[in-house]
Amino acid sequence: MAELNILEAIRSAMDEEMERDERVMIMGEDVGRKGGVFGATDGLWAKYGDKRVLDTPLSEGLIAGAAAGAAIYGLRPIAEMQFADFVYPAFNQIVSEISRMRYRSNGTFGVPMVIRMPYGGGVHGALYHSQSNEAYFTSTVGLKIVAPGTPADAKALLKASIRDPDPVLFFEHKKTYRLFKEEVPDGEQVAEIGKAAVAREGSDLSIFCYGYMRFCALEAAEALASEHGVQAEVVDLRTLRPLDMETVLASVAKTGKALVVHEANRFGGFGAEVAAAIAEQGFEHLDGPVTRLAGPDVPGVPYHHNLEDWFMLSPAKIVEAAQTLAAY
Amino acid sequence: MAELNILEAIRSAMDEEMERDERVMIMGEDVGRKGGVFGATDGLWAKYGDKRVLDTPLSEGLIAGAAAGAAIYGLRPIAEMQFADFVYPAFNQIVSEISRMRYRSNGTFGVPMVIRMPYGGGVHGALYHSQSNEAYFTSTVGLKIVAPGTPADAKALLKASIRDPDPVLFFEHKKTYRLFKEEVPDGEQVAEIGKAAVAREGSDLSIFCYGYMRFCALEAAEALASEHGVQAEVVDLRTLRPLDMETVLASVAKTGKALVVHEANRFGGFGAEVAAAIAEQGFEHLDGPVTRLAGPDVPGVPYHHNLEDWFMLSPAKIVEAAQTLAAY
Amino acid sequence: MNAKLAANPRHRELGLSDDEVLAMYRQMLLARAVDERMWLMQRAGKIAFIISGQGHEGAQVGTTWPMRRNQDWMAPFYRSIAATMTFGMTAEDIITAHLAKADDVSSAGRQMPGHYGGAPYNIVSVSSPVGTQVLHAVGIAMGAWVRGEDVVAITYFGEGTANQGEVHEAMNFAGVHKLPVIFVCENNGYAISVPLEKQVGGLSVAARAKGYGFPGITVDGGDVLACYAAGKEAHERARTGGGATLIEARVVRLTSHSSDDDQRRYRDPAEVESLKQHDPRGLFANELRTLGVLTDEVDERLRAEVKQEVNEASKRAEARPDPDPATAGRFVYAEEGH
Amino acid sequence: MNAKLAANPRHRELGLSDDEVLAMYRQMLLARAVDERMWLMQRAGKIAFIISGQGHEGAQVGTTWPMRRNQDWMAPFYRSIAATMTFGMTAEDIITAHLAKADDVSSAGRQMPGHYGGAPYNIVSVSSPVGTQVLHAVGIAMGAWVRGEDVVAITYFGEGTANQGEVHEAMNFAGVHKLPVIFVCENNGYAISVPLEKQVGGLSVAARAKGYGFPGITVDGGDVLACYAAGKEAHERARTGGGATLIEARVVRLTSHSSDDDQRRYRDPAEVESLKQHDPRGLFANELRTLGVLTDEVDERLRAEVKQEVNEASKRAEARPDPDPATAGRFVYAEEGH
Ligand SMILES: Cc1ncc(C[n+]2csc(CCOP(=O)(O)OP(=O)(O)O)c2C)c(N)n1
Ligand SMILES: Cc1ncc(C[n+]2csc(CCOP(=O)(O)OP(=O)(O)O)c2C)c(N)n1
Ligand SMILES: [Mg+2]
Ligand SMILES: [Mg+2]
Repeated sequence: MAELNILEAIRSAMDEEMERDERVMIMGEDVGRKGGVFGATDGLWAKYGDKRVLDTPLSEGLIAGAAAGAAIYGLRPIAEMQFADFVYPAFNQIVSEISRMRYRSNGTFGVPMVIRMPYGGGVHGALYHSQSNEAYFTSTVGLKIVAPGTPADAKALLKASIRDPDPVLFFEHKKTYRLFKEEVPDGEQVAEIGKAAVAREGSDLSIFCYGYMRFCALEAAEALASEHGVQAEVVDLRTLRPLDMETVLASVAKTGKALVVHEANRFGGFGAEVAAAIAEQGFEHLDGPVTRLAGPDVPGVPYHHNLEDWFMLSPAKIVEAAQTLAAY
Repeated sequence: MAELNILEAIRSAMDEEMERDERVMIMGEDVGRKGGVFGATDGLWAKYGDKRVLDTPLSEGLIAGAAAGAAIYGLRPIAEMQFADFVYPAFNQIVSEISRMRYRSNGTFGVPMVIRMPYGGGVHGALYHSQSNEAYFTSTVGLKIVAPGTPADAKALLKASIRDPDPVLFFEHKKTYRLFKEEVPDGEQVAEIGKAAVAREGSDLSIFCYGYMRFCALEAAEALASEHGVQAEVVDLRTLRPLDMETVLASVAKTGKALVVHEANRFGGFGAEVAAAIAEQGFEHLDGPVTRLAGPDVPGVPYHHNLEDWFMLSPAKIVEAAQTLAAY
Repeated sequence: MNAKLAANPRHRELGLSDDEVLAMYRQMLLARAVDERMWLMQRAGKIAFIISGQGHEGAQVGTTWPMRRNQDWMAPFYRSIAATMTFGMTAEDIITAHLAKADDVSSAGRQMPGHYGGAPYNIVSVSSPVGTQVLHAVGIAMGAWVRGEDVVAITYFGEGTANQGEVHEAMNFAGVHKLPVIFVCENNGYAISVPLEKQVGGLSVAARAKGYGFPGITVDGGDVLACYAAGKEAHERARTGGGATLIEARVVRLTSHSSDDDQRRYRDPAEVESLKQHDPRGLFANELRTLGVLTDEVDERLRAEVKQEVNEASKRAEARPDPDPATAGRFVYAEEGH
Repeated sequence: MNAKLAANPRHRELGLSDDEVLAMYRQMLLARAVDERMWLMQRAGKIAFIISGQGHEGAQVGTTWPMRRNQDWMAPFYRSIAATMTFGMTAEDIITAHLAKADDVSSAGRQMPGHYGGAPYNIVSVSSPVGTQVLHAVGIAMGAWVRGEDVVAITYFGEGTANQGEVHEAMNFAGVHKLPVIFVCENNGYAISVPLEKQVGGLSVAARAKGYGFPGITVDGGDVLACYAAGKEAHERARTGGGATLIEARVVRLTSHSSDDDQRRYRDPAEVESLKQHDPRGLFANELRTLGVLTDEVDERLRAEVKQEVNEASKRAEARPDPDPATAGRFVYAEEGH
């Protein structure tokens, strides 16, 4: 057992998997000697060398496409996008190739690779270092999308992602990297992709969230309980695709009310799918409208802290939305 | 007045706008002498010359990015993606640049351009000539998304798109290009972007659709009325972003039941937003679950007609879903 | 020329026996015959769409010939009938794929005609967006380099495609690490209707290689042995740590872009007519005849063999079952035991 | 050298008067002073992040100098402090942008420091994903070409960025139509921590121009007048229908990549130390002193002027209002009357 924050948990997952399986390699911008701009690969270059921890040219299309080729060939690449905001040059490879290879070859070629992407706002990164762009990928069939919110989940889910026979996009919220530490079991802890977790039990309404919003929702739930007498259940989705509707619906059946929370823009965000699925499959349980709380519909998080604060969700904003829904 | 199909309506809109405004130009692959692979620009190269109807190299990133530069400079480019399936190399320009330019410059730079994209299946085009990938763009703040279903709408909305001060993605369903003709008024018919239309009145349930699905939904509505005594209202959304929630909610208020229909994959598709918005804002009107009927969650339309038929929606499938919902 | 050729035939200088050049010639005949059969089937309504390799066979057979089957890898494109067949695919594989039958090795009927691929042959499944396969080839070469394995990757694409950003990213990376990869650009002068001078600044794709730090050469795609020589040298270079090569083969597109296109809309009849003189099949036959390696008798025998092979392959392919819609939802993700 | 220089000074040969070279020198001093002030403000906690142009000023001032303000266009990058200032932005504009004030001309405080832009100056607003601006410059050049207008576009980017696919697509298109555009690659040998030899196959960005059919030249970015000469020639070429030019200026990055980076993690102390010898400001000062154009007295006056300008600009910038959150939802789309 070690006390790790999310960044350390991620590093340790990669280290253990590289140790375990020679086919695992890391590639990306500045992942080598520098150890990544957030330090996620710190020390791995020294340990595994120039080739298995490979500094690529500044070309995201290359990173994704060459990783795909290597995965087809038999390796298990972990590709890092320096920021999720910079994944778009790789979009063609991800949606045309990586997500479709297995289906189009009738299962004869697979692309077992992971793309790690630091995402999210609240870090003074403005429009291009703050994006929560998961919806572009959650709507892409053939990908699996993971977005952990705790160190233990980060480690166990990253290990599962590396071992998965299919491509996994692994979203790491930058604001959670060093947010808190927790005991993380050593060694063979591999989670199952596709399972949500009830992070806090409650009876009055269900809050569905992931990543940094898990942290905010839990804080909000404490405030709701202590200050407003509202018992919120907090469900951390953890995997966005495939979505664990069983856990989601069980929670809605229990509380009758669903609040879907994410930092990304509201219109067409991932929350739309969660809300629509609840509204359709959980209709009989609902005694209030499925409510979304999400980032405002502007093209990005603006920079100045006045503006950034305006954009970002917070425990206080969650409390407000939850109260309104609870009072419905 | 002329009897036009959708392809002719689109050509005529471009012709009239180029005639009216010297800043309007067309650029794309094979749009010049060949007149486009579907013939949408047929005759325009001969009329307006090599520069205003510009055959570009085979580089979609270039097409979008250079059009953006030209729009910033003061032109009004219409960029053609040969198939919507091939837009991904341009994704970075569209979502990082074109959609965000106005916001990030606080309104001092605009990108008045149109991207025309033939999309949709049922044309034996398989995984890469059949995509309905509108959800990648409807979730992108800063873009406007138009998807007409009739010749008159196609013409009036394309004219509006060309005149719009902001970037518009114009989705043309390939299967509708020559599907039917109708009288289309000549000259200055410019529609308002952002308005849905009730294509058929009904009282029992509302079908929300766009593009080719408008045609299928109307056929289904006839069958529902004549064979099953169900009066379906068909709402053609026409503009997907901004979405005309006023018209949508008015219809739901009337019928109490919403069926959202689109050809694209279900999970995270545009229908999720429509359904989630109805479920939230129309909750009090609903007397049945907001239901989605959409393409199956496979990574693309498969080729062999056995498989393609399995994938594609049809009037019969809409009738079935509508009956189930109506009986709720 | 005759005398010189006869005295010192090029193919022997290149280390090819008479039997081998005849085998190459036969491979070209076979690819062409399959290709022509596809057009017939398309016209007969059995195939919805066909995209042809006619005129490109010399470049393909020549450059693929030195590749080691079951060891090297290929990332082809939609005109790669001859290349994929040289690398192991059979006439029946190709025809089955075009008919989109349930046991088509490329995609089980899921992809359009022309989307080759075959796990048993180390041929990566190809998609439609042009140029994406170039990165896969580079990724395979990178994989081999990281693992220290003796593998060469070869990839094929057109000159229009050379202008895609991904191709640039791929070539640059190959240059940085001297990866064992061969880029073959089949320059047929057109990207659908858009001619070379509107596609390629500077008019030479091969010239770009210098900007990536590896050799780029231009060969006459009508000259099979020149293509073979270029491919062999590139393969040798890749295998021995010398890195990548870009081969630009100047070829002719003998057909319209595809069965959906009509090149008379944008190409001069005289230009189209003149292309036949550059047909690599005829040029190779002439050369081999001049050398006495190919005789009327041999040619007739080969043509008869090829015809029979295509007939039988077609018959067997047509008899195969169509895909079952109940399978259409499979293999979105890996399935247990697959 | 002194004698030769004095007899036939380079700048006069290039058509620059003594006053003009002093103005160029002053421009470099000013850009450097603003840049240094940004770092101070960053350390004082007034600015969250800074990305610097120190060491790049020679290349920027030299190549921008021939551009016509209010007629030509610029698509800069995050190190373009000197370039944007040479093209019209003031010290106050730059500092206001860094402080993210409500009336910052670039973005009204919406973008991070280093994201220059200014409609009044024909400077396109730049984003963070590297290389996207290169296509905008080409699009502007295309627009001018389509409309027959006398406009040249110039764009700036690093050598790591040169490996993005979009840059390739842009350059190829410029080559095809001989568009009036100038590509300036400021090659400082690093893309954050990744050195040139792991970025650029062949090690020369300029060499790529040949593959697009236009001239590519390498200049010493420490030599302002060489950069000016290259920019002037490129501008002349663009203006007169001769098409594009790629200028690769070999520069030094005198700072870490940004305030978030520490280059000691990946760069030798000796290497970092040696960079100062290539500081274009010092080199230019030396040259002008040798010529007698710059004296101690003039240098002191200029430095004093510049210092005062920066002081005053900072004061005014700091006094400006912060953005009002009530405005954060505006300008997603065009607003009436804007
Ligand atoms: C990304 C992308 N854009 C457009 C197309 C449509 N398309 C198919 S083939 C082709 C022309 C290809 O030209 P070239 O690369 O020269 O190859 P050729 O067909 O001439 O052999 C085009 C534009 C595509 N398949 N992919
Ligand atoms: C598409 C994209 N990927 C990654 C980054 C992160 N990043 C910012 S600057 C930089 C290095 C740029 O190097 P170079 O082009 O040489 O310019 P320099 O900073 O050295 O002047 C990187 C990787 C980015 N901004 N955009
Ligand atoms: Mg071609
Ligand atoms: Mg650099």
